[in-house]
Amino acid sequence: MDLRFTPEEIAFREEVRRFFREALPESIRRKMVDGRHLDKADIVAWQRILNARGWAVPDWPVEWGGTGWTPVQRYIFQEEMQQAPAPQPLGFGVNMVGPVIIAFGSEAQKRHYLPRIRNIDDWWCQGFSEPGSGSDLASLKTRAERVGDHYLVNGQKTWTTLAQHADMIFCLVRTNPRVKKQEGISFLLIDMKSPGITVRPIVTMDGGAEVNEVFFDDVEVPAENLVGEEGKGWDYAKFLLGHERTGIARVGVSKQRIRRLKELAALEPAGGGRRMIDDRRFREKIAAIEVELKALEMTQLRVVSAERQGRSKKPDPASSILKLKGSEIQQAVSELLMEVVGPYAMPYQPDEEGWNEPPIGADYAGPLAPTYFNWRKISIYGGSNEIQRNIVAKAILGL
Amino acid sequence: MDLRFTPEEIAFREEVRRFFREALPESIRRKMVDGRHLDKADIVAWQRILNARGWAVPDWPVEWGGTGWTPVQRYIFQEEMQQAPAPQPLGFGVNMVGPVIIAFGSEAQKRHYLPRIRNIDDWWCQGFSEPGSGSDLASLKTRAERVGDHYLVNGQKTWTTLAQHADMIFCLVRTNPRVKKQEGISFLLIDMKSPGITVRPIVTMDGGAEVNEVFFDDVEVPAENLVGEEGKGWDYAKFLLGHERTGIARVGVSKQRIRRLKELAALEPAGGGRRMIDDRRFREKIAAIEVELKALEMTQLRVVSAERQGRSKKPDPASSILKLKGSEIQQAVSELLMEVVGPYAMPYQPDEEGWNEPPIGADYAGPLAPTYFNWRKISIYGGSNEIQRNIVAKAILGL
Amino acid sequence: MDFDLTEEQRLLRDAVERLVAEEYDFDKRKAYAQEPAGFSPARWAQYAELGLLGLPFPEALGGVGGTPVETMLVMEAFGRGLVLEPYLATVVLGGGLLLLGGSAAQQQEMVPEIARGRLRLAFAFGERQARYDLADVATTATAAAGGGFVLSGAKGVVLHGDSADRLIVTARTAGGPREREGISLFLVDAQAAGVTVRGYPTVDGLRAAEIAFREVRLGPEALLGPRDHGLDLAERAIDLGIAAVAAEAVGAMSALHELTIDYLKTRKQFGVAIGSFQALQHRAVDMFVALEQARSMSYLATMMAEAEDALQRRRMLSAAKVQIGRSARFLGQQAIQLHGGVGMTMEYKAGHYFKRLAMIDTLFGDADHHLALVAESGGLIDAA
Amino acid sequence: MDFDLTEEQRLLRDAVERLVAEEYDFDKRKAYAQEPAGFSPARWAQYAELGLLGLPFPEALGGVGGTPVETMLVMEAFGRGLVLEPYLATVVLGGGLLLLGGSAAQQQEMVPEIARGRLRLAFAFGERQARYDLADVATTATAAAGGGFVLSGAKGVVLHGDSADRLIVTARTAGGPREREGISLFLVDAQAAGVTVRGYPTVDGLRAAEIAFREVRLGPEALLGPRDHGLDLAERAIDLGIAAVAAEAVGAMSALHELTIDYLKTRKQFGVAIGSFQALQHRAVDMFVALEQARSMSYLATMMAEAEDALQRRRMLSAAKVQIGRSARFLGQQAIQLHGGVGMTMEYKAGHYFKRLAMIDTLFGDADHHLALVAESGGLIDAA
Repeated sequence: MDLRFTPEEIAFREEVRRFFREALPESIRRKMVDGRHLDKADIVAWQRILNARGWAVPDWPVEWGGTGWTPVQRYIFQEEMQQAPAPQPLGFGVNMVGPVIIAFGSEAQKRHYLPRIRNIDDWWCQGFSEPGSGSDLASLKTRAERVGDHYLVNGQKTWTTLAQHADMIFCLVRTNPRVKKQEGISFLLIDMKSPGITVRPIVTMDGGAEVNEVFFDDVEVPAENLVGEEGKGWDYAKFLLGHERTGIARVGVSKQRIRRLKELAALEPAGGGRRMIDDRRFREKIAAIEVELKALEMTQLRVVSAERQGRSKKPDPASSILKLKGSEIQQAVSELLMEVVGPYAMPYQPDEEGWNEPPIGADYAGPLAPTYFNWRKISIYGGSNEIQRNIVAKAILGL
Repeated sequence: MDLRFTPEEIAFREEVRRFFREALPESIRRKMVDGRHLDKADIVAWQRILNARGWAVPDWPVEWGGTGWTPVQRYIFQEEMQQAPAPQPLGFGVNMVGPVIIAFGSEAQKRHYLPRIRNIDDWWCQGFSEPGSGSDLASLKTRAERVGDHYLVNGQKTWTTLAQHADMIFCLVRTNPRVKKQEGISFLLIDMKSPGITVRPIVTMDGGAEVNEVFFDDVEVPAENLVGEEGKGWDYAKFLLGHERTGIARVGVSKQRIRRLKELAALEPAGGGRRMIDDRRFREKIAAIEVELKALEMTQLRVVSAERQGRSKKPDPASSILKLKGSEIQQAVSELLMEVVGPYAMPYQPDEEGWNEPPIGADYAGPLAPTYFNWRKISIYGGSNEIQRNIVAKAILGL
Repeated sequence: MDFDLTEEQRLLRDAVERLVAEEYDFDKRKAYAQEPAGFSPARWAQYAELGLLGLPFPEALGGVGGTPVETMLVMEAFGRGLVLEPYLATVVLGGGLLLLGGSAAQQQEMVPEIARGRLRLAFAFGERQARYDLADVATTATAAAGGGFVLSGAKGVVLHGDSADRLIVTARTAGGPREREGISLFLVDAQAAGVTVRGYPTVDGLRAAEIAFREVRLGPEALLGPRDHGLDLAERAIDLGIAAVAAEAVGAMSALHELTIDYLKTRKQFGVAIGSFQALQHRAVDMFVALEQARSMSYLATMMAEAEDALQRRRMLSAAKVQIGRSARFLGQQAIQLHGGVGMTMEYKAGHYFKRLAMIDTLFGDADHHLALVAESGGLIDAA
Repeated sequence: MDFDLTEEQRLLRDAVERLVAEEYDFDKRKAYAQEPAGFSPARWAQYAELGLLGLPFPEALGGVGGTPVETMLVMEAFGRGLVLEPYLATVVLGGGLLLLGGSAAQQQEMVPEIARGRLRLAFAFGERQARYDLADVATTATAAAGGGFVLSGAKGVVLHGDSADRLIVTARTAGGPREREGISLFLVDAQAAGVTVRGYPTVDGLRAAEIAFREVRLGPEALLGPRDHGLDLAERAIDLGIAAVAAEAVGAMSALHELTIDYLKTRKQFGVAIGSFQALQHRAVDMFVALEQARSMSYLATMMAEAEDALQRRRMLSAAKVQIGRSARFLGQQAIQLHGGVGMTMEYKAGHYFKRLAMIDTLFGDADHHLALVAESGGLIDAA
């Protein structure tokens, strides 16, 4: 048992850190620090910088562009990327549909899609949730009927993140309504430019428009866009949902946000000539979160280490703990980031291109309350915290 | 809407307060303040003082010794008694079996038992819980078989508080095993000196012995000791459990314990020449509880007021809220009372007659940790907080 | 002791609730927010007709002589409707300051105008460096040659400051920068030379403003209340404001809780209503307890809002603000969580309640701020 | 980075777990507690035989050259067994102080005796007025004519102070009453003239003592570590102690959680196992998360226990103590709640875990104390 990084791991961290320092465009870094909206061009630009360095898809097999890193290296890479802070690569391609295509796709699919995902030539989005199926995903209703050499798709998806930018969507569709609900589902890749697709933005309470409804009205999808076998879509979805593990805790993100919080607390007046950082209660509130975060980081390293030992090939229910605690911590930090500016959390300052009014209060105040509102989603999406508790109760505690 | 007490109510409070100041023996008051064990003689003595004053059973009908007070007066009386602090009258007689006998008992039972309860000539205990039936009370197994002019009782009760002092026990027993479980239950009054009864103490983790197991081995109980009708015991039990309402929050007890906490915080060293009351964090922890307690007090007054308006004759599910929040607050205060003495929570100092070693640390430290341990029971007994939540979810929220 | 409403109070409550139900559904509210002032002048006129704008004022001043209980009933209903109009700024704070500290002339000039819906006020007490400290006043009013004052400084996050006809401004007339003594209140015309108002929407859809005063000349009659000793007056008005937003928060929480219970009963997953899951039931109960505790403290705040004993009044109002803040945060967060994705959307009312509740916490000082005040004042229960 | 145990460590862990399983069931523990010293001398001798008492010491001093990882493994198993013997007092604190600060002569005299089970130590650092402040030392050691010192004062809640052969005592040799500088450590024979030991059981069934020193004469060789600069040494030993009790707490929590899960699976109410109720399932999950967070911090504490960078070491150990305290309180309280009445009884093990966990929170400073230390040190993450 030796919880220190090896010299090789430390050297690797230095290399990664240096790369992020040098390669991350300052305009993107600034937006990340300020918690402002990134546009499509930012995310594409950064993904291509990573791809040029060969670091776009570290987790993939080497033959498809992966790096062959150890779990610890991957952990270091992710942690440093979050702390840079750099945008996460678009997960729908890199972490979701990519691994599914690698595991279950045809050779043609692999050759066509994988390089395009690496370089974000295709922007992917995810078509799983439907209005009637949230936690109960398998009850989905969008149907795909095989007609000759194509499928005819009808139905509706929702909560589709960044669909407004998307070139492709991977969907769970019902190809057989006559069997058990999990068994009639297939996994389809659909071109977003197909006739019959309509995207309607869902504005969230913070004023952002990052999620959408996607409607399918007699959309024709070539049969070759089926991944793997018809009726096996549910298995592929489970594979996909279990694929991402340790990143889910977003420890690096929380570290970076706490740094930011302390920076702001040193600036923000507390009344009476004092600063927020001088307030013992506020300092202790931060410290209490730091303690939980340090514990979570260690918990995450334990999962990474177990993975390195190859002891855990299938989805580790420990990732549910990372999700539970990770979301609580991120939300708690977002609360303090709103609290730190006191009354100046109230002014609404649009986070839009072209908005160039002088800031109200401090220039950093604008995104803080909206981010607090927006981050309530963290305990809802990707399997709500209630679902995570159900998983742990069953899979770990045997209840 | 006028939330102030009327001049008459204020005068009543003064009268009650004066009585408690003058009539409560100092030795008993001191034990209450210190959180030490009261012996049987203390409780009997105090009950008889109340009875002599005519205040032993305020809630009873006037013909049986009740005071005819308004709900507000009863609230004031209880609050002042808790804050004196004086012992609560033995609830098993006054608040439990007494009201059941008044409502459902025979004239002979009323004439015999009620005056004896008022004057605590009989010490009553409660035979409801059994080893296999905790939250699921109706599954009880102790059976009573009618044989001629008596019942033959066999079985076991548990968690029987202060059974070691008891002259009488009121029991739920199964008289008919062939009907629905709630319908085969009867309500029996049993003399604790009957042959075949064995009482075995259960020592609790704090070292106290206030609860017991009671075993019944072919105990003969005269048929006239049946209350009301055979098979109606479950209804009487529900009546009994819903009878006590506002007292359940124990607001007066928490007020008195917070006073004590502040007194100790002003005495206890915090290191560096300071006292615990100088510690901002500790003061704010107390203040946070005071806020919750003030809110609970107002909530309780709302229930009392509704009762006064006669709007709520049957058990009010609001009493579940009083129980939930009241237990949380009492337990939180007991935590701070343990924390305030820091390392001096550790020494075990027996709370026994005849123990006259000098105290370790301060003389008040001994009972603090044991009380914290013991008070975990408050969210368990009388319907656990989980059961209370079930009740509110169903009865108030309609879930 | 009596929690019952009088017949008149019941009628008032029913009338306001009906008004909110009829005129303040979700779509109408959205439309009102798009109007130039950020609220509905038509509704404002209706409030005047109904007597709501004169509620707390004596009949001699064109009011109806209500107590804080009447204000509570209105604010609770307004909380349910997420009402946008500047009732708090104009009637509760502005009107309250005039009643508590205004001269007879000031009262006679302005109070009837408020009641008629023809005068709107805003209370400009906050400053950038002050956070929630009312005594941290850097704005100055220096005595001008020939009487009157010259006002200079800046006020921030002034609730409905952009639609007010007149501003009531705290300024330092004596003393060091953060002393309790030396603060005075002034009535300032929003159109006066040297006054710059920058209005903006707040994240909960209401309006506020940053206001700068550059050597604004004020006559001697602009002084509101005692010279140099105005902080007590400001605090009394803030306490009225706390009682009012406590009731508003209870209204919002109560509506949000009902919305959540309805959702639990109707939303189906795995073939059953999600309200059948015990973990969610218990959460809903804990939310209900938080709501009832908040409601109790709203009553207490109402009862204490005009208490003469300043120490008692301040600590009870602070206690109420703590409870409101804590309950609102817990209930609001859980309501969003239990709704899942739909609770996150702009199209659904839950998120708007959530945002308003979050902003109520920052109004007049957040829960931590008021907890510190309670603790500093010795708490609510005296030591043995 | 590697969380795996070496083969030797695995063997050690298995051996200690087996010992605890075989020799430390509930009834045996009760019997040990009744022995005169409040623990079992037979078990102590067995620990010596197994090499546990020499675990952290170098082989040259009769030890086995273990690291904090080995201590962690032992303490975690001891936590599961609620072991009563003075391992923490003698081996971790006493032995730690000798290794960190003792002269070669002191080490050679005492360390092998500890390892053989023939010498027991206790660390007397606490005083009544100090609460958790290690620098608040009123006990004095004044230089005696002709060399040596005269020790006067009183120490409180000295863990296993009543069964120790020698005491290690912090005393002031210079400086004001609460200064960091001016503190020295002394080895004092428990039988020396002027030493009065009042032993007593603690509420968790272990033992401690109040110890008074009335003009106790000490030779110059009684000084342990540097004169006047002993506080760093005391803190390093306390940090070893924190790492040890963190592991002990994890062992106790882990056993208590298992006990609770078993209870949920077997206890039936309303015709089903209560573990089928979702609200209780989710509670059990939250307890599990608390346990795993605590386990992670126990690992961190172990890794940092001997770190040279005092600032880093202290704040990480404080952070670990905060997490352990918070997790233990939550998990302990919920375990009792989920057990219902049976959890309250002396006859059932859950309550004993609960009490031990509560007392571990007060050992070496409670969670609030250490949270303040973390915050004062600037927290765990540097500002941007």
